[in-house]
Amino acid sequence: MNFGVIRFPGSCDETDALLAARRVGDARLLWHTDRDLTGIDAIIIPGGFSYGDYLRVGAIARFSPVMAEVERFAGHGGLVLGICNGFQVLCEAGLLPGALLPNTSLRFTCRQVELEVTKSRSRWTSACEPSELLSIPAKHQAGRYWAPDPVLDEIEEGGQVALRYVPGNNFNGSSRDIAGVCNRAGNVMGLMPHPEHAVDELTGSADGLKLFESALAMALA
Amino acid sequence: MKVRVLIRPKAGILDAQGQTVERALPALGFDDVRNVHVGRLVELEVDNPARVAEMCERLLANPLIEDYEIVTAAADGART
Amino acid sequence: MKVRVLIRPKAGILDAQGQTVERALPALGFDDVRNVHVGRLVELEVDNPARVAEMCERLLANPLIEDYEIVTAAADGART
Amino acid sequence: MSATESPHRALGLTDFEYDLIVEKLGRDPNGVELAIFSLMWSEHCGYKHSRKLLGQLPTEGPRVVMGPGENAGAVSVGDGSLACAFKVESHNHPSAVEPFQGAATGVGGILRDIFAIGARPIAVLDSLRFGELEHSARSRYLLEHAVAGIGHYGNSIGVPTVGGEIYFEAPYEQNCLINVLCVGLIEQDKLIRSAAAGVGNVVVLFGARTGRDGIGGASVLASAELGEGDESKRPTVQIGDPFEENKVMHCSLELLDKGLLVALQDLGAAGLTSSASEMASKGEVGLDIDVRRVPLREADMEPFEIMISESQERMLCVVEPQRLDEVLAVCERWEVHGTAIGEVTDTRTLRVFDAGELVGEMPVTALVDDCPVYDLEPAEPASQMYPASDPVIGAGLEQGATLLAMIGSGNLSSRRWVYEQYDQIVGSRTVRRPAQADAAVLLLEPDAKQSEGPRPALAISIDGNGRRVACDPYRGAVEAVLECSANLACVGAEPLGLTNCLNFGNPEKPHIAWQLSRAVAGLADVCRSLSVPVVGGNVSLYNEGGGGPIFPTPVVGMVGELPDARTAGRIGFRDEGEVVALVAAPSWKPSLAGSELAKLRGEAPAGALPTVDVGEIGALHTAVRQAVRTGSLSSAHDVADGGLAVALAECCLSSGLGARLELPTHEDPEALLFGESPGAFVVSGSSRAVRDLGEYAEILGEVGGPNLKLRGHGIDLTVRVDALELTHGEALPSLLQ
Ligand SMILES: Nc1ncnc2c1ncn2[C@@H]1O[C@H](COP(=O)(O)OP(=O)(O)O)[C@@H](O)[C@H]1O
Ligand SMILES: [Mg+2]
Repeated sequence: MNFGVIRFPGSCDETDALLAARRVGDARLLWHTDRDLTGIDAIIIPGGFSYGDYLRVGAIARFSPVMAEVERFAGHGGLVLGICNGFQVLCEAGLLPGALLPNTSLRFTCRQVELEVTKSRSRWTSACEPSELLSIPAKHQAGRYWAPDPVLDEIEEGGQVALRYVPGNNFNGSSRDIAGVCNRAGNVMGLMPHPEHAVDELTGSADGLKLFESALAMALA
Repeated sequence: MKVRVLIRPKAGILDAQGQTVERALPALGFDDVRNVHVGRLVELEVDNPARVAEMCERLLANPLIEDYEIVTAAADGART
Repeated sequence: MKVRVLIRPKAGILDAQGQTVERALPALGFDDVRNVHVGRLVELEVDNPARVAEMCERLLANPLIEDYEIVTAAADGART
Repeated sequence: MSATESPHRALGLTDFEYDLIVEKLGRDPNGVELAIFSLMWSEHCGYKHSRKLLGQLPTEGPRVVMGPGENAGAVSVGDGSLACAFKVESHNHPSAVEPFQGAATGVGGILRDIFAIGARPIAVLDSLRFGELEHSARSRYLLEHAVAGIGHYGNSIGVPTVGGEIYFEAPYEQNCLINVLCVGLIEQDKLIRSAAAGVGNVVVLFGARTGRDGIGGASVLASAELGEGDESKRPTVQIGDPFEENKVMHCSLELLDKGLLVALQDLGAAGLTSSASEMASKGEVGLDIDVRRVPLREADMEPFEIMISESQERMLCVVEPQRLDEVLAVCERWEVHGTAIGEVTDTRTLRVFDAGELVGEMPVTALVDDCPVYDLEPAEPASQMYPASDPVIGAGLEQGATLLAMIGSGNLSSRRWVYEQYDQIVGSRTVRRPAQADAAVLLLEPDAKQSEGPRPALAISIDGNGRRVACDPYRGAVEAVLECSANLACVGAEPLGLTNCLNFGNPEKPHIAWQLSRAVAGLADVCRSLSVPVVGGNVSLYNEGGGGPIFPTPVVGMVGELPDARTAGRIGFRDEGEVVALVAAPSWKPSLAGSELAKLRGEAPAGALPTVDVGEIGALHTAVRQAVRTGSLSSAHDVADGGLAVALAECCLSSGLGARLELPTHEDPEALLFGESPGAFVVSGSSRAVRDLGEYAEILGEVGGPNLKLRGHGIDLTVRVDALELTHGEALPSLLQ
């Protein structure tokens, strides 16, 4: 299977995402001006500070040419994963519900967090057991997931909450401990923690591989 | 024409920045301050100010979480 | 009394945010926009607005690199 | 400018230096030239008071690929095809004025030094000094903002901050220290130098636009028309834009990768002036620069302002004319300004033009080589230079309570509040994060697909305890190097090279000159004995506030390598029941002079530091390193600040496990517990693994239980590990409340 990892000016974790994806398949970088997604089975929008995170996280990147293609791709059921800044971009683009606000501490925080996999529609966690715990690092300054209460009710009931912080791990103040959400179809998912930084025990944990393996299973299915 | 856009967190959303400022002020001896909110100020020059609202909707603000207000230079308030 | 503080990078000081926004707008079809600056907006309620300047100097703004302007609600401009 | 002061004095040049400039030029310099000379002949660029001393440092060794002189030094690593570039630099004075931007631009500056030689930055470490948090709101402010600034820049550019150190001491109250070390990797055959070459080649400036950043003092040269009211037009604070730097870095690396550049140089202190002069000097050529071609942030800048502006995120390169279009296309792809601003000449002069009109012409040798170099006039001070601090620990306090008080003090408390604000993992190389081991450990090859065989790695440590250098500049500097070497041994790494930043007061004062020359002598001697070459560094002098000079603070950064990161050591104990041993050099003689405990008891930094046998300690480091590499030890940690009791407590803290230990008999139990001296480690593992360390190792007891329990002659200390955790963990956040 072929992953495409988008690089915007200001992306930081694109190479890490590329290496992680290559653990399960082929992967190549896509440039923010690319309009050709031919041959790509899954798209990763990586972490970082696209356009410096200036104005508002993810706000400027969502208008880049490649994002128009990503919207089309997602609309046809293509697999899209937004990690950290990528999650912010997907929310700004309206592909995922909600928004990401500054951490309540207002500080950038880098910490290994425990996540619980929720039973959801997300294709990106399909290889995980329900209630499985994952240890994955998170690092961000604006990761407080927020949506109006009715929307939160709706996504909870609709199986769109894919990951939650285990109690004590929600350092950013996210509503209802939500760490990752998917769209109604389950093909588009965003999360604040970084699964691409958890693919090797040597660097801390290999739990994040599960997400990439889920994508592989979906692509093969 | 010079235009200012004032963007602030929507009511009901925890404004962590505003709260932090509100908590910090009494320590400096300013104890009569309430309802602090921190938002963004965007200033720009534009030929056709009628389009600024559209800029706000599409880029400058995120309507889910932010309110905005457009102030044109002419109508600008007094300065202290 | 409601007070607004508008804080922006001092003239001559690099405004990376403003530059980035200015570069992003034409791609959305807003090509007549110039001199974009991004700053902060602080809104607060205070009994004694005379002390707001001191708050700005000490906490709200960084006088080394930012200018601030205090707008009291009464004198506030018209809204479009 | 006051009426009585001539412009050259206002710019920091002495009359003697001014006369020398007139002699070199054969005429009076004009304003542009004076501005340029004043910067090139400043302490920062000219190393007027340190150049002679630095000559003592050993700079050669089989692994040195690039020694001091280039933007960063480099040593060969791995199978020999790769080089590791690294350098530490200070940003003390800007940070004292504006800590967030000062620290941020400090990170930006050192990153540019690394990619200026073509290396991809892979890690940042920072060494910080502030006044005492308890007493000083200013120190709390500086700490919070400096840490935020470092995080802001490093996090946003995508380079992990993997380690560092912080000390709080009163002499840094007015003059904080912000030193940042960056490490990069490059294939050796791709290293690029900064020497301009090829008459007729084009000089290209790329990156951010130029504004009035950092012009400050030189504004005395502004034309008279600029009246008083225009002061605001002279901003002096440099603002960092990590987003721009991210693009500039990728752009530089792509230009190099495509082989499009003849030479590359970053713009740092003194901006275009020093970059152009250095490039011309190294290449033994001349350069013509037209300032009107420089993209400006403000239209009305004068030629001298453009030449000396310290606007961040800019690079200068030399390009063959036929490659210019390709170079500019790469710049455009990365959305950075790229502009041809001049060319290489055979004149050996730096000529500055303003839209074609010649506005300055100076021989390059005069700018770079003829800067006068001064002899120091060192004199050992007759009396104690630094006052005692306020006592916070009473001498009669029971041992367990003393340990808790120490571990909750500014210098020994947990740095978690700090390092959690840094991205420690981007790049997928970080095998040991802060607080897990004594040195950061980074994979040479991050591709986890290769997880079958050994995973070669780099280890990096940064250290420098100014209080001990204040007690004895020679031995204190020796200790800084030994501490780094010990830290590397703890993860199993062998030192390859060293970088340092010499933070001192005013060298024109005899006692500061004495501190500086003794410290450099110490560095030189210990590096020679350990065969660790110095491949780069930085000097920051005149660090004095109203309260006098800072502690003399040589900050040492050391890079080592280990064959397999899978066996990299950790600080924390691993399993209950394993044995704990003290591994010490026969000459290890811990004493309280200049120690943390002495400071906390309100003693002035004075007294004799232990003499050390560097050869013996070097052998000890080798033994520990080898033992760690076999993977048979469960933990290894050096005994450093706070002494043996604190080191043992740190092993507990890092694991949550207690230990029951019987300490050897010592004539002074307190010195054994809390005394400091290089030459000791605490390790744990199977009794077999520990016994393999031979004569150095003395088994103290075993891991287990909820307490750290120490017994022995005159020793009776029991502290709950959870109490240690609470005190250690909460100290810094609560000092900042
Ligand atoms: N300024 C800093 N930046 C990043 N990490 C830091 C900083 N200061 C301390 N640390 C990390 O915190 C941990 C504990 O610091 P410290 O107690 O100073 O260690 P040591 O005693 O080995 O010098 C180390 O892993 C160190 O790298
Ligand atoms: Mg150490």
